[in-house]
Amino acid sequence: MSTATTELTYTSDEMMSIAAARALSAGQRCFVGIGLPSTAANVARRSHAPDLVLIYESGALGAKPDRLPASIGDGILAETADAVVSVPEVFNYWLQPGRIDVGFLGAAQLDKFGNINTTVIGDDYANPVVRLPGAGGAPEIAASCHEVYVIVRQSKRSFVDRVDFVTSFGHGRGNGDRARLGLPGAGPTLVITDLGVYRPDEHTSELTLTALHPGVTVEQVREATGWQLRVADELARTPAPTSDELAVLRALKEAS
Amino acid sequence: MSTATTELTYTSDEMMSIAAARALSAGQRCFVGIGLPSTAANVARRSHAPDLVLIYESGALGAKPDRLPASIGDGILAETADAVVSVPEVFNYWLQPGRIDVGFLGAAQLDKFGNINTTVIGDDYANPVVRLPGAGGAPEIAASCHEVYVIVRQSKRSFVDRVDFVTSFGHGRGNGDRARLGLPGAGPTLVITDLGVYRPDEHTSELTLTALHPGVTVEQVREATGWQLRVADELARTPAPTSDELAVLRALKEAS
Amino acid sequence: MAEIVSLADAVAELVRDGDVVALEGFTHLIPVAAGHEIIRQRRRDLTLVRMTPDIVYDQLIGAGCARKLIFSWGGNPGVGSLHRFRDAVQNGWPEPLEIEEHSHAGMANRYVAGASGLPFAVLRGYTGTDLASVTSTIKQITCPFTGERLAAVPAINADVSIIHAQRADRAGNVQLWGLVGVQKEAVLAAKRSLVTVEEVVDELEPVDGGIVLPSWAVTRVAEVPGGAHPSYAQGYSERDNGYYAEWDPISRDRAEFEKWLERTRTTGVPA
Amino acid sequence: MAEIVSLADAVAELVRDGDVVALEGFTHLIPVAAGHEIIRQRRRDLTLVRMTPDIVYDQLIGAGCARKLIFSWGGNPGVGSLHRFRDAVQNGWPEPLEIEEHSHAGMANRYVAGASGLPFAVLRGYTGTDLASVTSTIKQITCPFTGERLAAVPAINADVSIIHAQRADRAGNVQLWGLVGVQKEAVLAAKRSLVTVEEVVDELEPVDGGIVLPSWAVTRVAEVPGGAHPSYAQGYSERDNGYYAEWDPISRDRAEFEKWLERTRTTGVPA
Repeated sequence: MSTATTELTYTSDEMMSIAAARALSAGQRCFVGIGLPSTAANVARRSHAPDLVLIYESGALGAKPDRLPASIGDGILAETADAVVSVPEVFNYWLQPGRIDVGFLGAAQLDKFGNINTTVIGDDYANPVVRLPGAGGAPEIAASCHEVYVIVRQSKRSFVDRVDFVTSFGHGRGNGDRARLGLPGAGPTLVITDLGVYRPDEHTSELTLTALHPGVTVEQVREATGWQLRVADELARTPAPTSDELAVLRALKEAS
Repeated sequence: MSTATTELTYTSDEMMSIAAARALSAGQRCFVGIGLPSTAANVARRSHAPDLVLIYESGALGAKPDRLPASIGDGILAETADAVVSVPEVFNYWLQPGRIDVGFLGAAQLDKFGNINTTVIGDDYANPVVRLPGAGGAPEIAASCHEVYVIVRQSKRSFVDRVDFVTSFGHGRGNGDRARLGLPGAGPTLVITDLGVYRPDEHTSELTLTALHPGVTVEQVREATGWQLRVADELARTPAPTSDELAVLRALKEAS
Repeated sequence: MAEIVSLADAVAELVRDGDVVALEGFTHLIPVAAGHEIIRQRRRDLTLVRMTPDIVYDQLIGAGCARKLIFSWGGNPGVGSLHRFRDAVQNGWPEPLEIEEHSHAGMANRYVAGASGLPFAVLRGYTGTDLASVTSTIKQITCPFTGERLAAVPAINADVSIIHAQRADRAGNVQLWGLVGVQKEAVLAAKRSLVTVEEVVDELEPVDGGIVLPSWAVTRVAEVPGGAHPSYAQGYSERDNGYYAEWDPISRDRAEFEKWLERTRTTGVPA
Repeated sequence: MAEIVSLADAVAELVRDGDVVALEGFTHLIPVAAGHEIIRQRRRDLTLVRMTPDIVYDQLIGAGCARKLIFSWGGNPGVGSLHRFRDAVQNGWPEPLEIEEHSHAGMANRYVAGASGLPFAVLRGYTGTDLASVTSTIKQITCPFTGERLAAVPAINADVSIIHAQRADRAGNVQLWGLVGVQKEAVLAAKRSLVTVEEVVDELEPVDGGIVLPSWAVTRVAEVPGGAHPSYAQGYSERDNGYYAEWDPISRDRAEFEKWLERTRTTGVPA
């Protein structure tokens, strides 16, 4: 799908990546998965947040790749990092104690309370309809980072009322579930899709549409959401990608 | 004290170090403390056991110093080691799982069951007669190495019936105490002093004199022992240091 | 001391039917050639352990070498799913695959416990997730000082761990650098170990960020240049991204896969 | 991000009366100059933590800065005893010193737990020794999988940890090499941290066996050439063995020590 503005043509994936990049602030420490999160984080680092600290679970602290890494173990991560540590160390010394500001996660299913499923589709774990890759670093990223940003392509299949399997805990069933479990971080505070932006309601923790990307309607969003979606009173409109942002994103992709 | 043989003059400390060096075999992995153990291990490595693997608790695995290190943190250990690791790693990954053949320890007090005290002299821990340095790595070296060799200058003060404080567990009160506690290593299998050599009795684990150094009498040994000493039926005589052994030992000391 | 032998001899000697086998390498330095040799030698009933089972585990599973998989993330990095893995889990083809599933933090700590000679490790993990309800090797433990409840996971002590490294010297000391993942822990945790290396050299010159596994901590070393292909070996070879993409259609189709398997078994040269 | 300040400012800001303070450096890279600055600023009631309290802790104790010592080995390496430490323990001079005594393995794991954000660590330790009977921070814990009993020790999370390193860059990233001891863990475990360095450089060139502490994991950096004297800084300075020997007669005699203390306090230059 591509959307035309007055001047620029860009895809909804590009809008999503750029919206996610904008959410990152200068100086933040960001724990990044490969794929959409890595793309967004690297766009941010190469535009408005040059001192963003990228941490990859493969052990690269402060990686500064000049192209998108092909995998979590891409050599460019080690070569450009401030420090390279073992995998046990990255989880135990750096993630677990709460040293990371933002955990950037993807999802196969995301539910209305920000819980993430990357394990199985279907109700029976032993006989899944679809076997997904599994947890990776996500459960502890979701638990320990100060905040979690989720980036996911939105559809009724991915945006569900309740995930089939809680791989990574978001807000549980809402209303203080995280605090009850003693989880240190704030959990998913921001969800960015190819259609819009969502934040948990401050009282119920239910994900609420807070911004629409250019050209997207609330109707379209509702059709791509598997629950009765709440919409913020003041619904914002995401500014379209600037030519600078698109240039950075496309240069990164081309270099890869 | 110095002892004359037909040709060579050497001190009882030199005899002790050389006797201890001889106890180490080629290819063994040896966890070495600074002082007498380090001297003995380095003499062994530079004479009959060139592939002896020296491990220092400061994190040097396979150190090959060409002089005696001045401290456990001497730079020559890191510079000549096969691998340098952190202090937590040396204890957790290398010592604790039982990868080390011989733990070489000193002692302020050693008792008739090979228990070691390096903590306090006197019965009241809170108000000690003499405050000693403390445990260091010894308790876990004594627990986890396959065998423990103790090297100590012998006197009624150091060779006692029962240590004032068990810093490092030897054979407890004997008779299977180690097995009862689930300790993996065999504990002290050899004690070398400036007077002779001791081994635990195979039934009672009580230290028994098995060899006298040149010129030393059983009488002298009894006078320097704080318990009713048992003497092996076949009491050996330690061969005097050879000129080669003395040359290696003195070259190491001079280089330091 | 690690003896230097051929890959075929090392696998024949160290990997036995029914063993718990860990091939580690976190996207970098994956011991793929050793995995193919296990396929060629037709090992069976293996419990395969790996944080990130990817193509080589897809191949081992498809070839029927495994009865169980212990893992934390299984996928074709940058491409998508592992279809042989999926087929085994969803359809029991070529045979059923039992799975024991953790998070990366849990798996990493299981290796740390194994390397440390401890029966278990403690972490802040799994809280609120469904993993603890489907995985019996996730339990809780109480801090004896604060009363806080934490997760506990048992040590992994594989019968044999296999890794790929850049270099060894003739005495069998192993050197690796770059992203070193959990390889040291995997080797130290195992009863036996095999390290395939890009080359055997006279002397291990120090390398930035390099670590050395002393010869006496390794069982066997085999010189296998390119033994990590299609993953990469920093300083020696690049990642073959095309291979990962090309694996997808092979893996999706049982017949295509069986052709691959036949080729791999007969030629002795990994496709 | 670590701010680069003077040693006096860093100590004034970071070290407060009553704090738990860890100065680490396992015989190598001991932050002695920082210890002397604590003496000059007349801090009181500190709980001093260190695996191997040696001369600088003897000095801090003799100067009356400490009310408690948490440690595993206290001596003058290669020389003998710490007489100010002994005088405090045996005679309460200049004031009583409470002690909390562990083994190296226990202390190292307490820092590891602290750095890992865990309340405790598990180890095979202390079995059969009298340490567990005199130290309340040694407890037992049962493995939830095997039923085995092991030792547990609580995390150390100092108010401030101080280490000495070879270099920092202008952004405050810290680099150290050689025997790196438990310094990374001590810094990561602490609420605040100070790293004194031999020099501040434009760029941290990689060094064999070097580790880097990112600026964002450190509170303050101070450039203090020779700040580890009389211990050594690999690549910069040798160990001053004479100082260790000369300390013995000073430490043995209260009057001699007080002269040393007066000199240290007034000149601003460590004797």
